Amino acid sequence: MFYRQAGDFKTTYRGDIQTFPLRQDRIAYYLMLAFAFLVVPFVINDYWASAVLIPFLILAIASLGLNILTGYCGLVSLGTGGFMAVGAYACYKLMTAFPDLNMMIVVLLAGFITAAVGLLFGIPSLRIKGFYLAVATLAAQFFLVWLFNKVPWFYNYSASGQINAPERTMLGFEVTGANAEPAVSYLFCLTILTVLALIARNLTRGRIGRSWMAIRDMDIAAEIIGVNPLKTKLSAFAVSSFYIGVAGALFFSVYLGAVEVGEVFGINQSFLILFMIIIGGLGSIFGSFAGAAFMVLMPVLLKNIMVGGLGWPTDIAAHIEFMVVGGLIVIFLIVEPHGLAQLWRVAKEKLLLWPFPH
Amino acid sequence: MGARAAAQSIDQGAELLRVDDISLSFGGVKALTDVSFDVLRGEVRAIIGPNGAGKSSMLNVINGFYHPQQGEVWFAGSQRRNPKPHNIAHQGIARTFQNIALFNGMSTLDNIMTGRFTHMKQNMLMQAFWRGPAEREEVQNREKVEEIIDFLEIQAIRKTPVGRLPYGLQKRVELGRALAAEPILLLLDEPMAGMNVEEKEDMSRFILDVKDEFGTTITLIEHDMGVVMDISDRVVVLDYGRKIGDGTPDEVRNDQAVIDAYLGVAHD
Amino acid sequence: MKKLKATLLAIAVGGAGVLMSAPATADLVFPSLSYRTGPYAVNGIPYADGYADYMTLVNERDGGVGGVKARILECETGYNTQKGVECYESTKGEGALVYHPLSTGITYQLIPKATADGIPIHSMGYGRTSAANGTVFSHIFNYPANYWNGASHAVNHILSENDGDIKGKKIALVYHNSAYGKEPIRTLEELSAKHGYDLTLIPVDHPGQEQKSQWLQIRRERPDYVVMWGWGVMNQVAIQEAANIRFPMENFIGVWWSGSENDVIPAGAKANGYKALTFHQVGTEYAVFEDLKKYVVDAGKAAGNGDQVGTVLYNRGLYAGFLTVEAVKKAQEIHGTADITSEMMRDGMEALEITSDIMASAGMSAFGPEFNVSCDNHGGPGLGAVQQWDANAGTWKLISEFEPSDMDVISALITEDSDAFAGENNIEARKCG
Amino acid sequence: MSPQFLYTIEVMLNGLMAGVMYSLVALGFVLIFKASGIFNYAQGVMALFAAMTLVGIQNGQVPFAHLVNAVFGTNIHGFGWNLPALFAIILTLGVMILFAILVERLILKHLVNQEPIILFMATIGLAFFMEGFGDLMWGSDIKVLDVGIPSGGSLWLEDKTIGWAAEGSNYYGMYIDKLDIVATLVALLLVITLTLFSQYTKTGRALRAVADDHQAALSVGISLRRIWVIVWAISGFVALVAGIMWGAKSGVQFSLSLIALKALPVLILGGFTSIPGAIIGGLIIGVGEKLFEFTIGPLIGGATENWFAYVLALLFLVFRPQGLFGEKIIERV
Repeated sequence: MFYRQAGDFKTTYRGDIQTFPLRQDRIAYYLMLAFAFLVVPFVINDYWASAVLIPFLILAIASLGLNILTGYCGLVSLGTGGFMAVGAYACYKLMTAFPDLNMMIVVLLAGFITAAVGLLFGIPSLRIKGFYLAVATLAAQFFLVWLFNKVPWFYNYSASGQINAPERTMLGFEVTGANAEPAVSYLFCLTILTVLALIARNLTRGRIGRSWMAIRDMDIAAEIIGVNPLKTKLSAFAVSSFYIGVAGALFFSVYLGAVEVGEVFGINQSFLILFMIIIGGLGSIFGSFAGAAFMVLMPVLLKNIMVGGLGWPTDIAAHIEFMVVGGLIVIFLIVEPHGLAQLWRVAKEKLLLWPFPH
Repeated sequence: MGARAAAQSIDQGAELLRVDDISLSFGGVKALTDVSFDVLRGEVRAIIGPNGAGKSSMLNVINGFYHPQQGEVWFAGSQRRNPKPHNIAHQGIARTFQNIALFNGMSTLDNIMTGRFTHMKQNMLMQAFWRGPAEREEVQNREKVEEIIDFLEIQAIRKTPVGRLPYGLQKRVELGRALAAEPILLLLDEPMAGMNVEEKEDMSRFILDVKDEFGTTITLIEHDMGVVMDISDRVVVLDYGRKIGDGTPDEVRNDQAVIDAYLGVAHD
Repeated sequence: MKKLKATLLAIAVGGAGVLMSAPATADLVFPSLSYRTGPYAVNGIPYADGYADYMTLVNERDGGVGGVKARILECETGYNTQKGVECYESTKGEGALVYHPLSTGITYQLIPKATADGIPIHSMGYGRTSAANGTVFSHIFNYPANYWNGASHAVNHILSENDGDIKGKKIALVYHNSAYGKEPIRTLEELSAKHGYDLTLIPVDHPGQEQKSQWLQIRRERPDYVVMWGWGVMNQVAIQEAANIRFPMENFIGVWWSGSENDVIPAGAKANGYKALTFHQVGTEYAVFEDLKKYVVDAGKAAGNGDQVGTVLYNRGLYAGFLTVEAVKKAQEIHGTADITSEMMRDGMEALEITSDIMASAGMSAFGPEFNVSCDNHGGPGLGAVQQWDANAGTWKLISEFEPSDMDVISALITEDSDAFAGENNIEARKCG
Repeated sequence: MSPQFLYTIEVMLNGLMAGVMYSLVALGFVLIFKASGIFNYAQGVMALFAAMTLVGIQNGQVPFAHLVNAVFGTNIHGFGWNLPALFAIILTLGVMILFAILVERLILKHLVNQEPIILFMATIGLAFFMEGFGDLMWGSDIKVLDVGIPSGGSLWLEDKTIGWAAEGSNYYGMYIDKLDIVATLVALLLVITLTLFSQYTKTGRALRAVADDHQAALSVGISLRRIWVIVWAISGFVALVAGIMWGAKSGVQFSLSLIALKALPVLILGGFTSIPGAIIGGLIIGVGEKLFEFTIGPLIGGATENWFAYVLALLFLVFRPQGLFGEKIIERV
């Protein structure tokens, strides 16, 4: 009744292809953007910024990246953790080699380096498909982690092999290191995420996005209409790795501050990001956000309820947390196999018709 | 000069495509043996023959899925050397499939927009910015696609995911996707298989309209003899991978070899 | 855009969570970043139980420390660094006095954060070794012993068994291929130059369930001694494999994280004689255990299942609790207030003195070495001992006194590494004394 | 014979044995994938759960003791019995069958005809659930698994081979772990049983029919749901065997679930659908990674086994995308 399509006619194709064709959606979008940029930084406390929102923003970038590869181009990858590690180590090397470099540039360069590595590991995708490819990307995962652990140059020959993010600034504000204001770090990540999300949206709605989806849906037919499979798959690998590399760089420098590669960027990280996009919705920008939010917030929420609220022992709470998250994944799949994004779409369609269902 | 431009400059009625002595086999099984024929610009050329005669294999050779062990393919006056299917698309050859090969995850509109792939040039950077050239290109191509949607009378299903469409409409969307490429040569693999009479009539009308309105050269495989004889200018007949007849529908209909090998055998 | 819808949702949902957490009261707050789940739960449980039980004991028996009750804030990390950050951020606001991060990875992350927040960290027998340099790491403590001490203890033990001459002996280091496992390498290399033994490095990748290649290599090269820096399932498999190739167990020495009951029990009788380093006593022959039984276990207030009392890692948690409480007492004494802050706690830790009298009065006579902490030395003297497994009795036994390590070698390494850290992070070394 | 040569043989033999251990895990994957096209991520957790259940039953642990104690303030721990191994194994099998039925009822039934990725995801959810459930049920402490499998190096073999090397070359004889020999025999027995089962029983034939062609099998009246229960139960049994073998080595603890990672390269190498593939893939991976670690490993810093298996499998795939014995992927136009 309040959410209406009526009277919102499109007179140009330009109007029809915009991201939010409905005016109400558009207004809501701008309001939220304003809220995130102008209100949230001034009201959140350290806990919310450092422990919940920053990881959410960064993992949303990573899941956007993986969604481009897996959701849009149909190539299942389990090497996300390894590629995030590439971003993190590239970031570390750049930070220590060029201490005066603007942090934004460092992060973007780390992304490009990861994109190059991603291209390399994307080559076998031309021949290997489906789960075989998924398992094959594990080769990248394990090899990269091993490499960063083994070659001392990557961690500047430090005694233990850990890498630590030194303090770096952006426009005079510290964004990394212990003295960075969480709100500033939050804004830094939010800015990057917003820009990258817009770019992801732009790439996926145009020629390149359609060529990715064509390869995903039916590679033979895609070829027949002129899509070069190798170039298309590699471009998906490169773009996806760029996002994941940026996420890795931020994960290390802004969020954690110190990283041990095997622990932080291990296979668990790869699976976590994959869970995010599947739960959120494959081939959906919104799904990437929803999935990241679900996987970051759900455990925190459950923990707060069970330990903070009900006062249960932490181990029982942790076990039940596993069971609930696992159970929810299954239930979601049964209710809506196409993820939270589809659930959201259906809800909106219903709302459009409400209260007159026919 | 690219192959597409070369093909474009060929006169109506002149030779657009020629296959010479094509032989193709899969691990000892011969699919095609010494097949030769030509396709003239602007005509509807049909390939007929019983099941397993090698018709689809012939189309696959033309658009580069299979590379024949022997023989030459000439397109727009130059010989092709084992190109990839996506190169062929850029030369101006489009096709549809016997079993529908649509992009099931996308809407009708997106499927047909994807068909415009060879006509869109903006690079990734421009796409990422969107505003400006990329958006302009998108809108221009959208206009073309809307023309095709109007032409095929599928306005109502524009935003429907193709997976949900009935069979007949899916066939039509697939034709739309092929047309969106503005092909010079259009290959249709059994465009009317599985359709009822009404749908077949619609499809025949579309094929003839394509030929007349866009001047597209069409090569099609079809089982329904009536349709083939009605809409095609010339017919090639294959049997067991060999060419056994070639000519106008009337010539073929009266060719004794064709009658023996084919018309007397299958009626589907 | 859509993200923000999610964010909004997050805030709404999370708001509910925050409302539910308990309000802060005037307590001594000790967060316990435990891991009772995940691949290392086996080791995390006894440690967390020991730490919590000691605090419960202090509350029940003594009415708290200086009249103020201790409160344990347990937060489950699952040995996962991300959850570690979440735990730190969610507990630091409650007046946390000191963190035991219980994982080298989490320690590394918390070092800059906690320093900036003015909360001390006590990484007891793990974490960043060079944090022993108090002039650079003002808020980080790793007394009574660190990994480099441990490496030296192992070599010293080997020296003592060979009358001080190990020239030409072969020592193999089997290590978890991670930051933790790589810690002793530098020290062992320096010591090898000094004592003339051959060092072979044998990494084992996480998790370490398959170690055939490594032990075949050891069997072939027949090192005189094997030193192990293992963790989790790697320990159990290594000890099993060592027994299988009939490597003499008494020449097999693990670090203190490779020396719990969990590590030796799966190998059964074959593990008899296996040695491990330690910096505290084993067993339950101490007065404190009677109190624990009376005030905690029998009162039904034990943490976890209450079935871990007296195991090696339980004792370590207990010892950590003891050292923490003593530091609180010191801080209360220095600042003349019972209700201390984290900065006061830091002062207390820096001035900590553990004497035999203090240990005796806590019912833990000679449970650990005597030592002092100072402004420039946050690592203590680095005393350690060797314990040995008796498979028949099913108990560990100390076979040496708490002995010093080769501080000449180690001090130089600590200075070098902490200076590098200070340089990378623009830290001005404090002046002490 | 030079010791170097003997060492190489020894490494290869041990690699073969390690490979068998990988195959044991991979078998469970293959069975489920073959019959239902599901890539069962939970296979590793199933092995852990089975082993935990076995030990729990054998030692008379009370399930959910910790939870019950925490909620009701009781202090119960064990029934105080000690069951014979065989009896406990049979009871555990019963639990795994129950588990299979529940999986079918609660999950698979509702996900019929979904895409493989969805089913894969469901098994991930299942794995999460079981991780929490298993720990809650049996506790997360380390458990000693003792069903009487011998372990330790074979002295007999050492004595026999010690003389093979040249005099004075410091050779100690060849080393093979008895546990590995048992594992090999068990694996052999398992494969033979599975083969006989699928060849000569009605259910087995139905299984094969389903694997070949779902639709056709359905049309001749084979109940897919029953097949799923059976195949998950068999996989549960295989998981139990794998859990016993690996658990005997390292004790039963959470890390046992990570053995799944060792099985994945075996799967790609052998093909997802082939039982002989799982065995031979395991052997190749076992020998390959051990030889690589033995020869190249020392040059590049060691600990190469984790990634080498995957890189080997990857290289292999580039030349044969469907794995060693996998069904050929036919692309039709």
